Amino acid sequence: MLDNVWLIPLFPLIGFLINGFFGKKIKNETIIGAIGTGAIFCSFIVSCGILMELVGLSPEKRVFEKVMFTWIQAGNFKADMAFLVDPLSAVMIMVVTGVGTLIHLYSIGYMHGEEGFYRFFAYLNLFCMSMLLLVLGANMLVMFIGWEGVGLCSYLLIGYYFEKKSAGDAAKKAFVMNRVGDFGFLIGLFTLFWWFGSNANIWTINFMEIKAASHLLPYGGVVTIATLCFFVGATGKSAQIPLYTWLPDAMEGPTPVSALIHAATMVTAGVYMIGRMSFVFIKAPETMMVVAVVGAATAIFAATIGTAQNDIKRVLAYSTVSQLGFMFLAMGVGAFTAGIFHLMTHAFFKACMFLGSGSVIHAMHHALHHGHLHDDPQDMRNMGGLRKNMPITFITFFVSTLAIAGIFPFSGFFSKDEILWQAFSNPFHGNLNILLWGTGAIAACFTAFYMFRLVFMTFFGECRINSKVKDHLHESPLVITIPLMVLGFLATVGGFIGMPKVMGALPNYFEHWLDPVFELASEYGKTYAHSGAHYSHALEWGLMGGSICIAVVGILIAFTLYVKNTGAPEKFVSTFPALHRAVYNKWYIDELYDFLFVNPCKSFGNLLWKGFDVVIVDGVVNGTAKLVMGFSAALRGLQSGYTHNYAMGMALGVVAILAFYVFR
Amino acid sequence: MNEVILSLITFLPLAGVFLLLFIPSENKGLLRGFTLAVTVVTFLASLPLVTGFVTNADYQFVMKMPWIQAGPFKMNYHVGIDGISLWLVMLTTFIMPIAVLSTWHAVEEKVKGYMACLLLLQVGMLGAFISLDLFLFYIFWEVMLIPMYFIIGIWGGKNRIYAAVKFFIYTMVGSLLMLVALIALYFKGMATGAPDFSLVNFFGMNLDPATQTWMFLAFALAFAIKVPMFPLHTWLPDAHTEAPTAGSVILAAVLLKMGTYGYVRFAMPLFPQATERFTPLIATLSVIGIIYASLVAMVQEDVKKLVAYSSVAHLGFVMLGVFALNQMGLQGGMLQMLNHGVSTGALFLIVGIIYERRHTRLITDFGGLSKQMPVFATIFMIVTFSSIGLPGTNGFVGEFLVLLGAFESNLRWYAIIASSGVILSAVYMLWMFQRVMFGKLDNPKNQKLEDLNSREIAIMVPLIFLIFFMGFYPKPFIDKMTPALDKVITQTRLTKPVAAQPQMLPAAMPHEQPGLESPAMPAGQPAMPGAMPAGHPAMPGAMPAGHPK
Amino acid sequence: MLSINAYLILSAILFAIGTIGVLTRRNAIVIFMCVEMMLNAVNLTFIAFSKYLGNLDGQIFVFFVMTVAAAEAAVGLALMIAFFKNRESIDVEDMNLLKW
Amino acid sequence: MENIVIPAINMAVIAPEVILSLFAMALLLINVFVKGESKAYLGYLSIAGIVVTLFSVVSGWGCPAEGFSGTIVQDNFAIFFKVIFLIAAAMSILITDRYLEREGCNQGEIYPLILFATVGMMLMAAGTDLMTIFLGLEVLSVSLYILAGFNRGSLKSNEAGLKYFLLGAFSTGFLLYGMALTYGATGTTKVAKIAAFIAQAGINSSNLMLLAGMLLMATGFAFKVAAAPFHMWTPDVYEGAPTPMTAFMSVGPKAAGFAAFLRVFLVALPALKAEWTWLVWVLAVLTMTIGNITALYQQNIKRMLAYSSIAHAGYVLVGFVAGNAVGTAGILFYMLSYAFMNIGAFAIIILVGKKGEENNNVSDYAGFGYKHPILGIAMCIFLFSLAGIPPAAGFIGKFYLFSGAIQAGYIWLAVIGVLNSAASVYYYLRVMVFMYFKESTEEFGWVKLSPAFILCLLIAVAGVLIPGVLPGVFLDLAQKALFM
Repeated sequence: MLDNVWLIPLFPLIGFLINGFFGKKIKNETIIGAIGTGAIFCSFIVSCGILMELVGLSPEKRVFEKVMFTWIQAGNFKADMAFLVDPLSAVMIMVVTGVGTLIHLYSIGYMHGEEGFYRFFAYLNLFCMSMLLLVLGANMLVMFIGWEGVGLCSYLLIGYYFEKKSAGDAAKKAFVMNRVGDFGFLIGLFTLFWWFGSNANIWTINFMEIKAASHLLPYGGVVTIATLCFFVGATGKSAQIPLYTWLPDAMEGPTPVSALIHAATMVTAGVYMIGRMSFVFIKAPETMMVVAVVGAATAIFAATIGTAQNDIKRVLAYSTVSQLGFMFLAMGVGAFTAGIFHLMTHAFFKACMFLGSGSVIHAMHHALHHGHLHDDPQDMRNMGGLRKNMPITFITFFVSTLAIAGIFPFSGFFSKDEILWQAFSNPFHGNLNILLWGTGAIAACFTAFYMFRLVFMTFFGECRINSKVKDHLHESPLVITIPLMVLGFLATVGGFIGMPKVMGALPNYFEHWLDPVFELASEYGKTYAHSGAHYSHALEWGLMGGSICIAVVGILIAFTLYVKNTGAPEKFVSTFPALHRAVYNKWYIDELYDFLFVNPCKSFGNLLWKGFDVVIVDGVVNGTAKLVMGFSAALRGLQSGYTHNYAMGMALGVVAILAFYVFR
Repeated sequence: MNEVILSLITFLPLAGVFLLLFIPSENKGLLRGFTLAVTVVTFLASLPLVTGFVTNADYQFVMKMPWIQAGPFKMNYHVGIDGISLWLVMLTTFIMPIAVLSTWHAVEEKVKGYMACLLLLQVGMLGAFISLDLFLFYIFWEVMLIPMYFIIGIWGGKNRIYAAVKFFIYTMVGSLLMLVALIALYFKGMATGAPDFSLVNFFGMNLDPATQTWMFLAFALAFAIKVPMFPLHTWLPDAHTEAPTAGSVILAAVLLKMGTYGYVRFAMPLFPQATERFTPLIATLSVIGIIYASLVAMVQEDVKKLVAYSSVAHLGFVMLGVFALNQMGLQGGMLQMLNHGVSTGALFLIVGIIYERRHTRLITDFGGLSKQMPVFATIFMIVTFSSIGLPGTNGFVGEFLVLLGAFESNLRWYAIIASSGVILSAVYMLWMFQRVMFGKLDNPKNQKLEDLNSREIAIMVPLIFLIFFMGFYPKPFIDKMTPALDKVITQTRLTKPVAAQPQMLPAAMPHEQPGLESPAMPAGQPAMPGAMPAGHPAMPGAMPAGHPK
Repeated sequence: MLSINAYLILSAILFAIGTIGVLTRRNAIVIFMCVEMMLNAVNLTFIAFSKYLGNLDGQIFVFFVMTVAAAEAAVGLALMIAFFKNRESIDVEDMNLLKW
Repeated sequence: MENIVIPAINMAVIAPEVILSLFAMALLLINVFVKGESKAYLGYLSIAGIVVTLFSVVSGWGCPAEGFSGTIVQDNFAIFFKVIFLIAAAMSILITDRYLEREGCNQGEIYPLILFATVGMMLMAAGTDLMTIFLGLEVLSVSLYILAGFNRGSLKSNEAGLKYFLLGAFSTGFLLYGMALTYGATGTTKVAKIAAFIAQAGINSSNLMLLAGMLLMATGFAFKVAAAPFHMWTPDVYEGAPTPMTAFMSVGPKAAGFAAFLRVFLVALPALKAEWTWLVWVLAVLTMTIGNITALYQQNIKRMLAYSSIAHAGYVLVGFVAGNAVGTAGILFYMLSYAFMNIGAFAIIILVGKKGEENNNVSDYAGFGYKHPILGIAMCIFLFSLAGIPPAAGFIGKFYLFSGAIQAGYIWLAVIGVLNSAASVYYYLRVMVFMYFKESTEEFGWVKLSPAFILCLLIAVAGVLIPGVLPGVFLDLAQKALFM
């Protein structure tokens, strides 16, 4: 089975090709949907097989590389088209294909009747293929194909409704910001490759070879530079400060896209990448700190914005950014397993929530359509009380919300708590730990608040929309609700595989599973970790309880404001108008970027073109021509037509020549 | 048989021109068909070059006949190809049928002259690529100008005369200075025993630095204008904008390559010391060109001009890679030449397609075309992403290798700055794409646009195929050019001190740097022994860095 | 016996006068006469040298110059007449149809 | 009193000149005594004369001889130039007939005059005595004065003739004075003996008399070849003269001037090479630059080509500066190819012109390339050759000239040369811009080709393309024609 790992990305590729080329002719949505879903499902089956096989091997043998062909070879540089299967990538392919399959299935219902149905499925398959390449890539370059490939698909899918200007803008923004990250990725790659080549004569970009040689890497120095560059790549892909602004805009894409790409899979690529190169990152303490700080900052920053958004998907988008921040926080504190764990649980609950919101929007859309109203179906201010109309959606959404809020025993609790604990107790960042932990905890509180705000505004209270429309609000069909139920289930129980040791009820399967991957990193980490700081189990228990309390506080605030005392938010807004405006407008970061980068670039471009290119560069060229022409006109004037002038010219010439030779 | 292939494909179009003269001007269909047939036959005839090419650094398919013998001069009709020119020749023969097809209906006036010009252009281009005699090269180099001048000037747009004259004189200034250097080089060579104008006589001459400097500058100027490098680029947007589609395609796909090819083939190996001396300058100009052209491209209002400026940026990458002067950089640069030929050629075809329908190229006149022209949109998008350099398309491989090569050489900072061009290219291409293809189809004139017809699909399909093929399997391309490029590196680095190599830790340098140990490398071995790190002595052609034991 | 220099200086002066005449006069015939004067100055030089050097080449040269001058005069006058017919002037200032 | 020694007269040496002169005189007589409207037959007769002369000239190739006690020689150098003159004369005659008919000045004298001018040029090329050279030059000049003003009815033609005459005579004065001083300084007028005397007496540039003689001679020759600043007559005369004569003048006398210039300076004054090289260097730069730059502005195509011919004299002077085998051979080759391309271009100009020399503006060529595609292509070939773009003969010529300069170490001169060449491209292209890039505004009804005309064009095209593509044999001949 391991040998057939190449099948995993192949199936979606086939699906893409079929739907892409013939989808328009097929027309039948069921067939198209079946092809798309089937393709990814086949990958899922293969992934399961691979997982099984890996499980059957002893931990140290769980690394397998499959070389397909040599892709690029130039001088010392060689990149194979090769796949790497190890516990980490096995987790990822399971998440991608599993969640992917569900979302494909969901899309059949959700995208029903869309004009570009086939196109959607083709793109979705293409995305899956790229994502699978990304996680399976055995070297940085194959990873980079996937890395950019998912960016491309993200572009295509965000711009799915290309007739909407905002969609086009968002798509472009997403791609360009990702490109900024890719720039970093490339430089990181170059640096690492160069360092190994010139210092150790190891010319490689292969992860396993780098891993084997990683003991040669120094701590800090060039590794810091390289990893910081990689981290820039990660911030682009995973929407971290400062490159996060594309993700909320990316909600212009269809909701399944948001679920798959902008919640479950693509945006976690940065986390995955750091995990993949943990043995390099850990060698750069400064980078680790930057990662942790950026992660924590993003977590809280995005969470604050999330509190004031009214668009249901935007809230989720900011929540995604925030949760990704948690993952980076985990990576930055050396808790790679926790980060990946949160990645997985997040994939479950956030996908579920996105799909749930999609279900809501779907219903709202239909209802509004019936009522010939043009209200925004995504605006939570139009919703309310939907739990009665859409019970399944509500329940799945609700459990996912509990999970993200970190309520025991939902999956998010385990992963988030692990992260917070590690942030507190890790041996790397000294006094910064408290700050990291505190920020994370407050962010968690905010998370609970805004997520429940969402739930309350959407599913509780009274429907704020026209009553005649209300009757048209229906639960979505099975094809939509089944994925919701599956994901909801996973969001509920998914955490148990990574139960903390202190709880002791279950062994921490997840940690054991990933141990071989991150073993080396923790090995390296030990050399500069602060020793001695041992924390008691009591403290761990205490913090665990604390984090639940924090979440509950958040929930209670939300309950107070949005269920019990619905006038309070208004009052709050009127009390602190500036604050609200700032938060509502996302702290004006987009505007800041426009001001700092976009507009200067455009005006600089214009200046270069109209001011420099045309006036100076071309001006010199044409000026030379004009100058010569001017000479021409002047010389022509000498040719007066008068014989005596000509004779004079000759005589002067003679005199000049003679004079020169006589008097020289 | 082998030795005549090159001459055959070069002069077949010329024969075509003569036959063309006997076809009545009114019979446009026959004129077009005949020209297409000639170009296709030429392409087919050039295929044996690939199959028969033996992967080594030698010149192959060589034909050498005495041509001019007068006084001190001896010029031969000396043609042949190596890994450097092989793909450029192939690119030329490949792009020509496409070019002919591209203006099938766009050119309705003076069809005969147009087709004759295209064929003559092909003669010039192929001749320049296959010449191994400096004088012969120069002749073809100049001959190329004439048909292009007419193509722009007669069948071009509104401002065509200005563009054509600018193109011609700009290029002429550079190439004439090159002529001076070329003659001087010959006399220098004669003094050291060069019997004729054949290129091989002039390698490793150890000219004194001052001579090298001015000769290099003269060559470099001619090539820099052709490339074109900042700040000598302003003829290009004009020429591109005014030229008919086929003209733009050929200009972008092949003519610009003449410049970069010239560097690789002539300027660098002939003048190694000067090359070393001017590498910072040229790298600086390349990087400026990348950023500058990208920024300027961003704010263009005319699609074609935008693509033209993007060409400047792309060629900046090529130059950077070439002057990195290591295997990665050079191979990347060469590959990027081919890529640029394919992608930018395709972009110009695309611009031509919409121009033919709408007779405008202003971005603001479009919008929402995706809805009306889905096939077109797909192709356009693929090409756009190829131009951006998305992995999996051809553009990526070249760009990546260029940057990697530059990074591994002394040009590290240049590479870093140039890498930001990767971002900018996404900005300007996608912004343009968005404004043209996305959005509402609100211009009534756009609402009746027809999607691609079969002819247009037929010309795009081979390019799309190549975009992916070269993106996923560039190996055959790279493999064939490697030995020849290694030779260039050896020749150019002949006198280079070791200190110029990347810094190495003394403890960890068991290997020699490429090309240092065997300057007089026996050409003909499958892989260059001198180019292999000694750490992997027994692995010709493949050198995965093993796990250090 | 005058030295050779005297002859040479005289002829140089004559030549200069002729030249200045060409430059300053406006009547084509006068200009031509000045040219003749230049030629004769040259002739004088030749003769002086011939005498001084004691060989005949210079004198033979003078014969040819004189012959040629005569031929030139014939042709020149014919041209002037033709011009005069059309323009009714032989002032060189009137000969400015062709310029720039 | 010594005995008069009858000098060795070797008539065979001047056989070609004699033959051509006889033909010319015969034609004069025929013209007077045979009545008839058409004078075309005179043209054909003169062609016959030229062909006969050509055979006579060529038969001397490779067998050097001298006559008239060394005042005239038959060497390859002279023969090469004579061939150029004869070709120029023949081609000019081929295009004269139609032109005269159109302009209404169909007088037969023109043919003998052309032949006389050719005889003069041949004498210049063959003369090895200042005297012979002077005589040849005067025979040429006197004929040319008449030819320039040949169209009696045209004021422009009159003016051209008169200007040429006055300035030509003026320059003759300088030339002669230079010869006189040289004679005075060396005691002889034979070029070989001058050199021998300088070498023997060891005089050098400190001898002011010799120096002044050299410089004055240089100005005289510079006038003939139209080198700046002695070029100013050229545009006016070329513009005003009947077009076929312009073609003839721009090629033949220029070549003859160079022949004499080269012989006098390279054979008689090699000792002063260091002196005159600088002079010629400056002349070359001035000539190229002024010629090309002024040409840029011209609207009248004849005038433009006049300036262009000045520029071409400049290029040739570059070869002269080089003074080596390559440069000198380059001059020979260049003059040969220049004959073909320039006369070819003028032939087209005649075809496009109307009576009274109208339609000579560049803008009148709008659309010409489409109305007359073959003539258009021919014109393009001539213009590209003039611009020095391969594969035309003009390119090879320039290549050789500049090579000479580079070989001799005059890199900057070559650079200035090529930059000039690049500038010149503009005005040649301009003609093509009108021919092809602009639509015609009126009909080109006036192109009437006669067989003679077609022949002339064919010769011109062949003469541009064959030496362009296969220059080896021509360059070889040029090399063999050097007297060094």
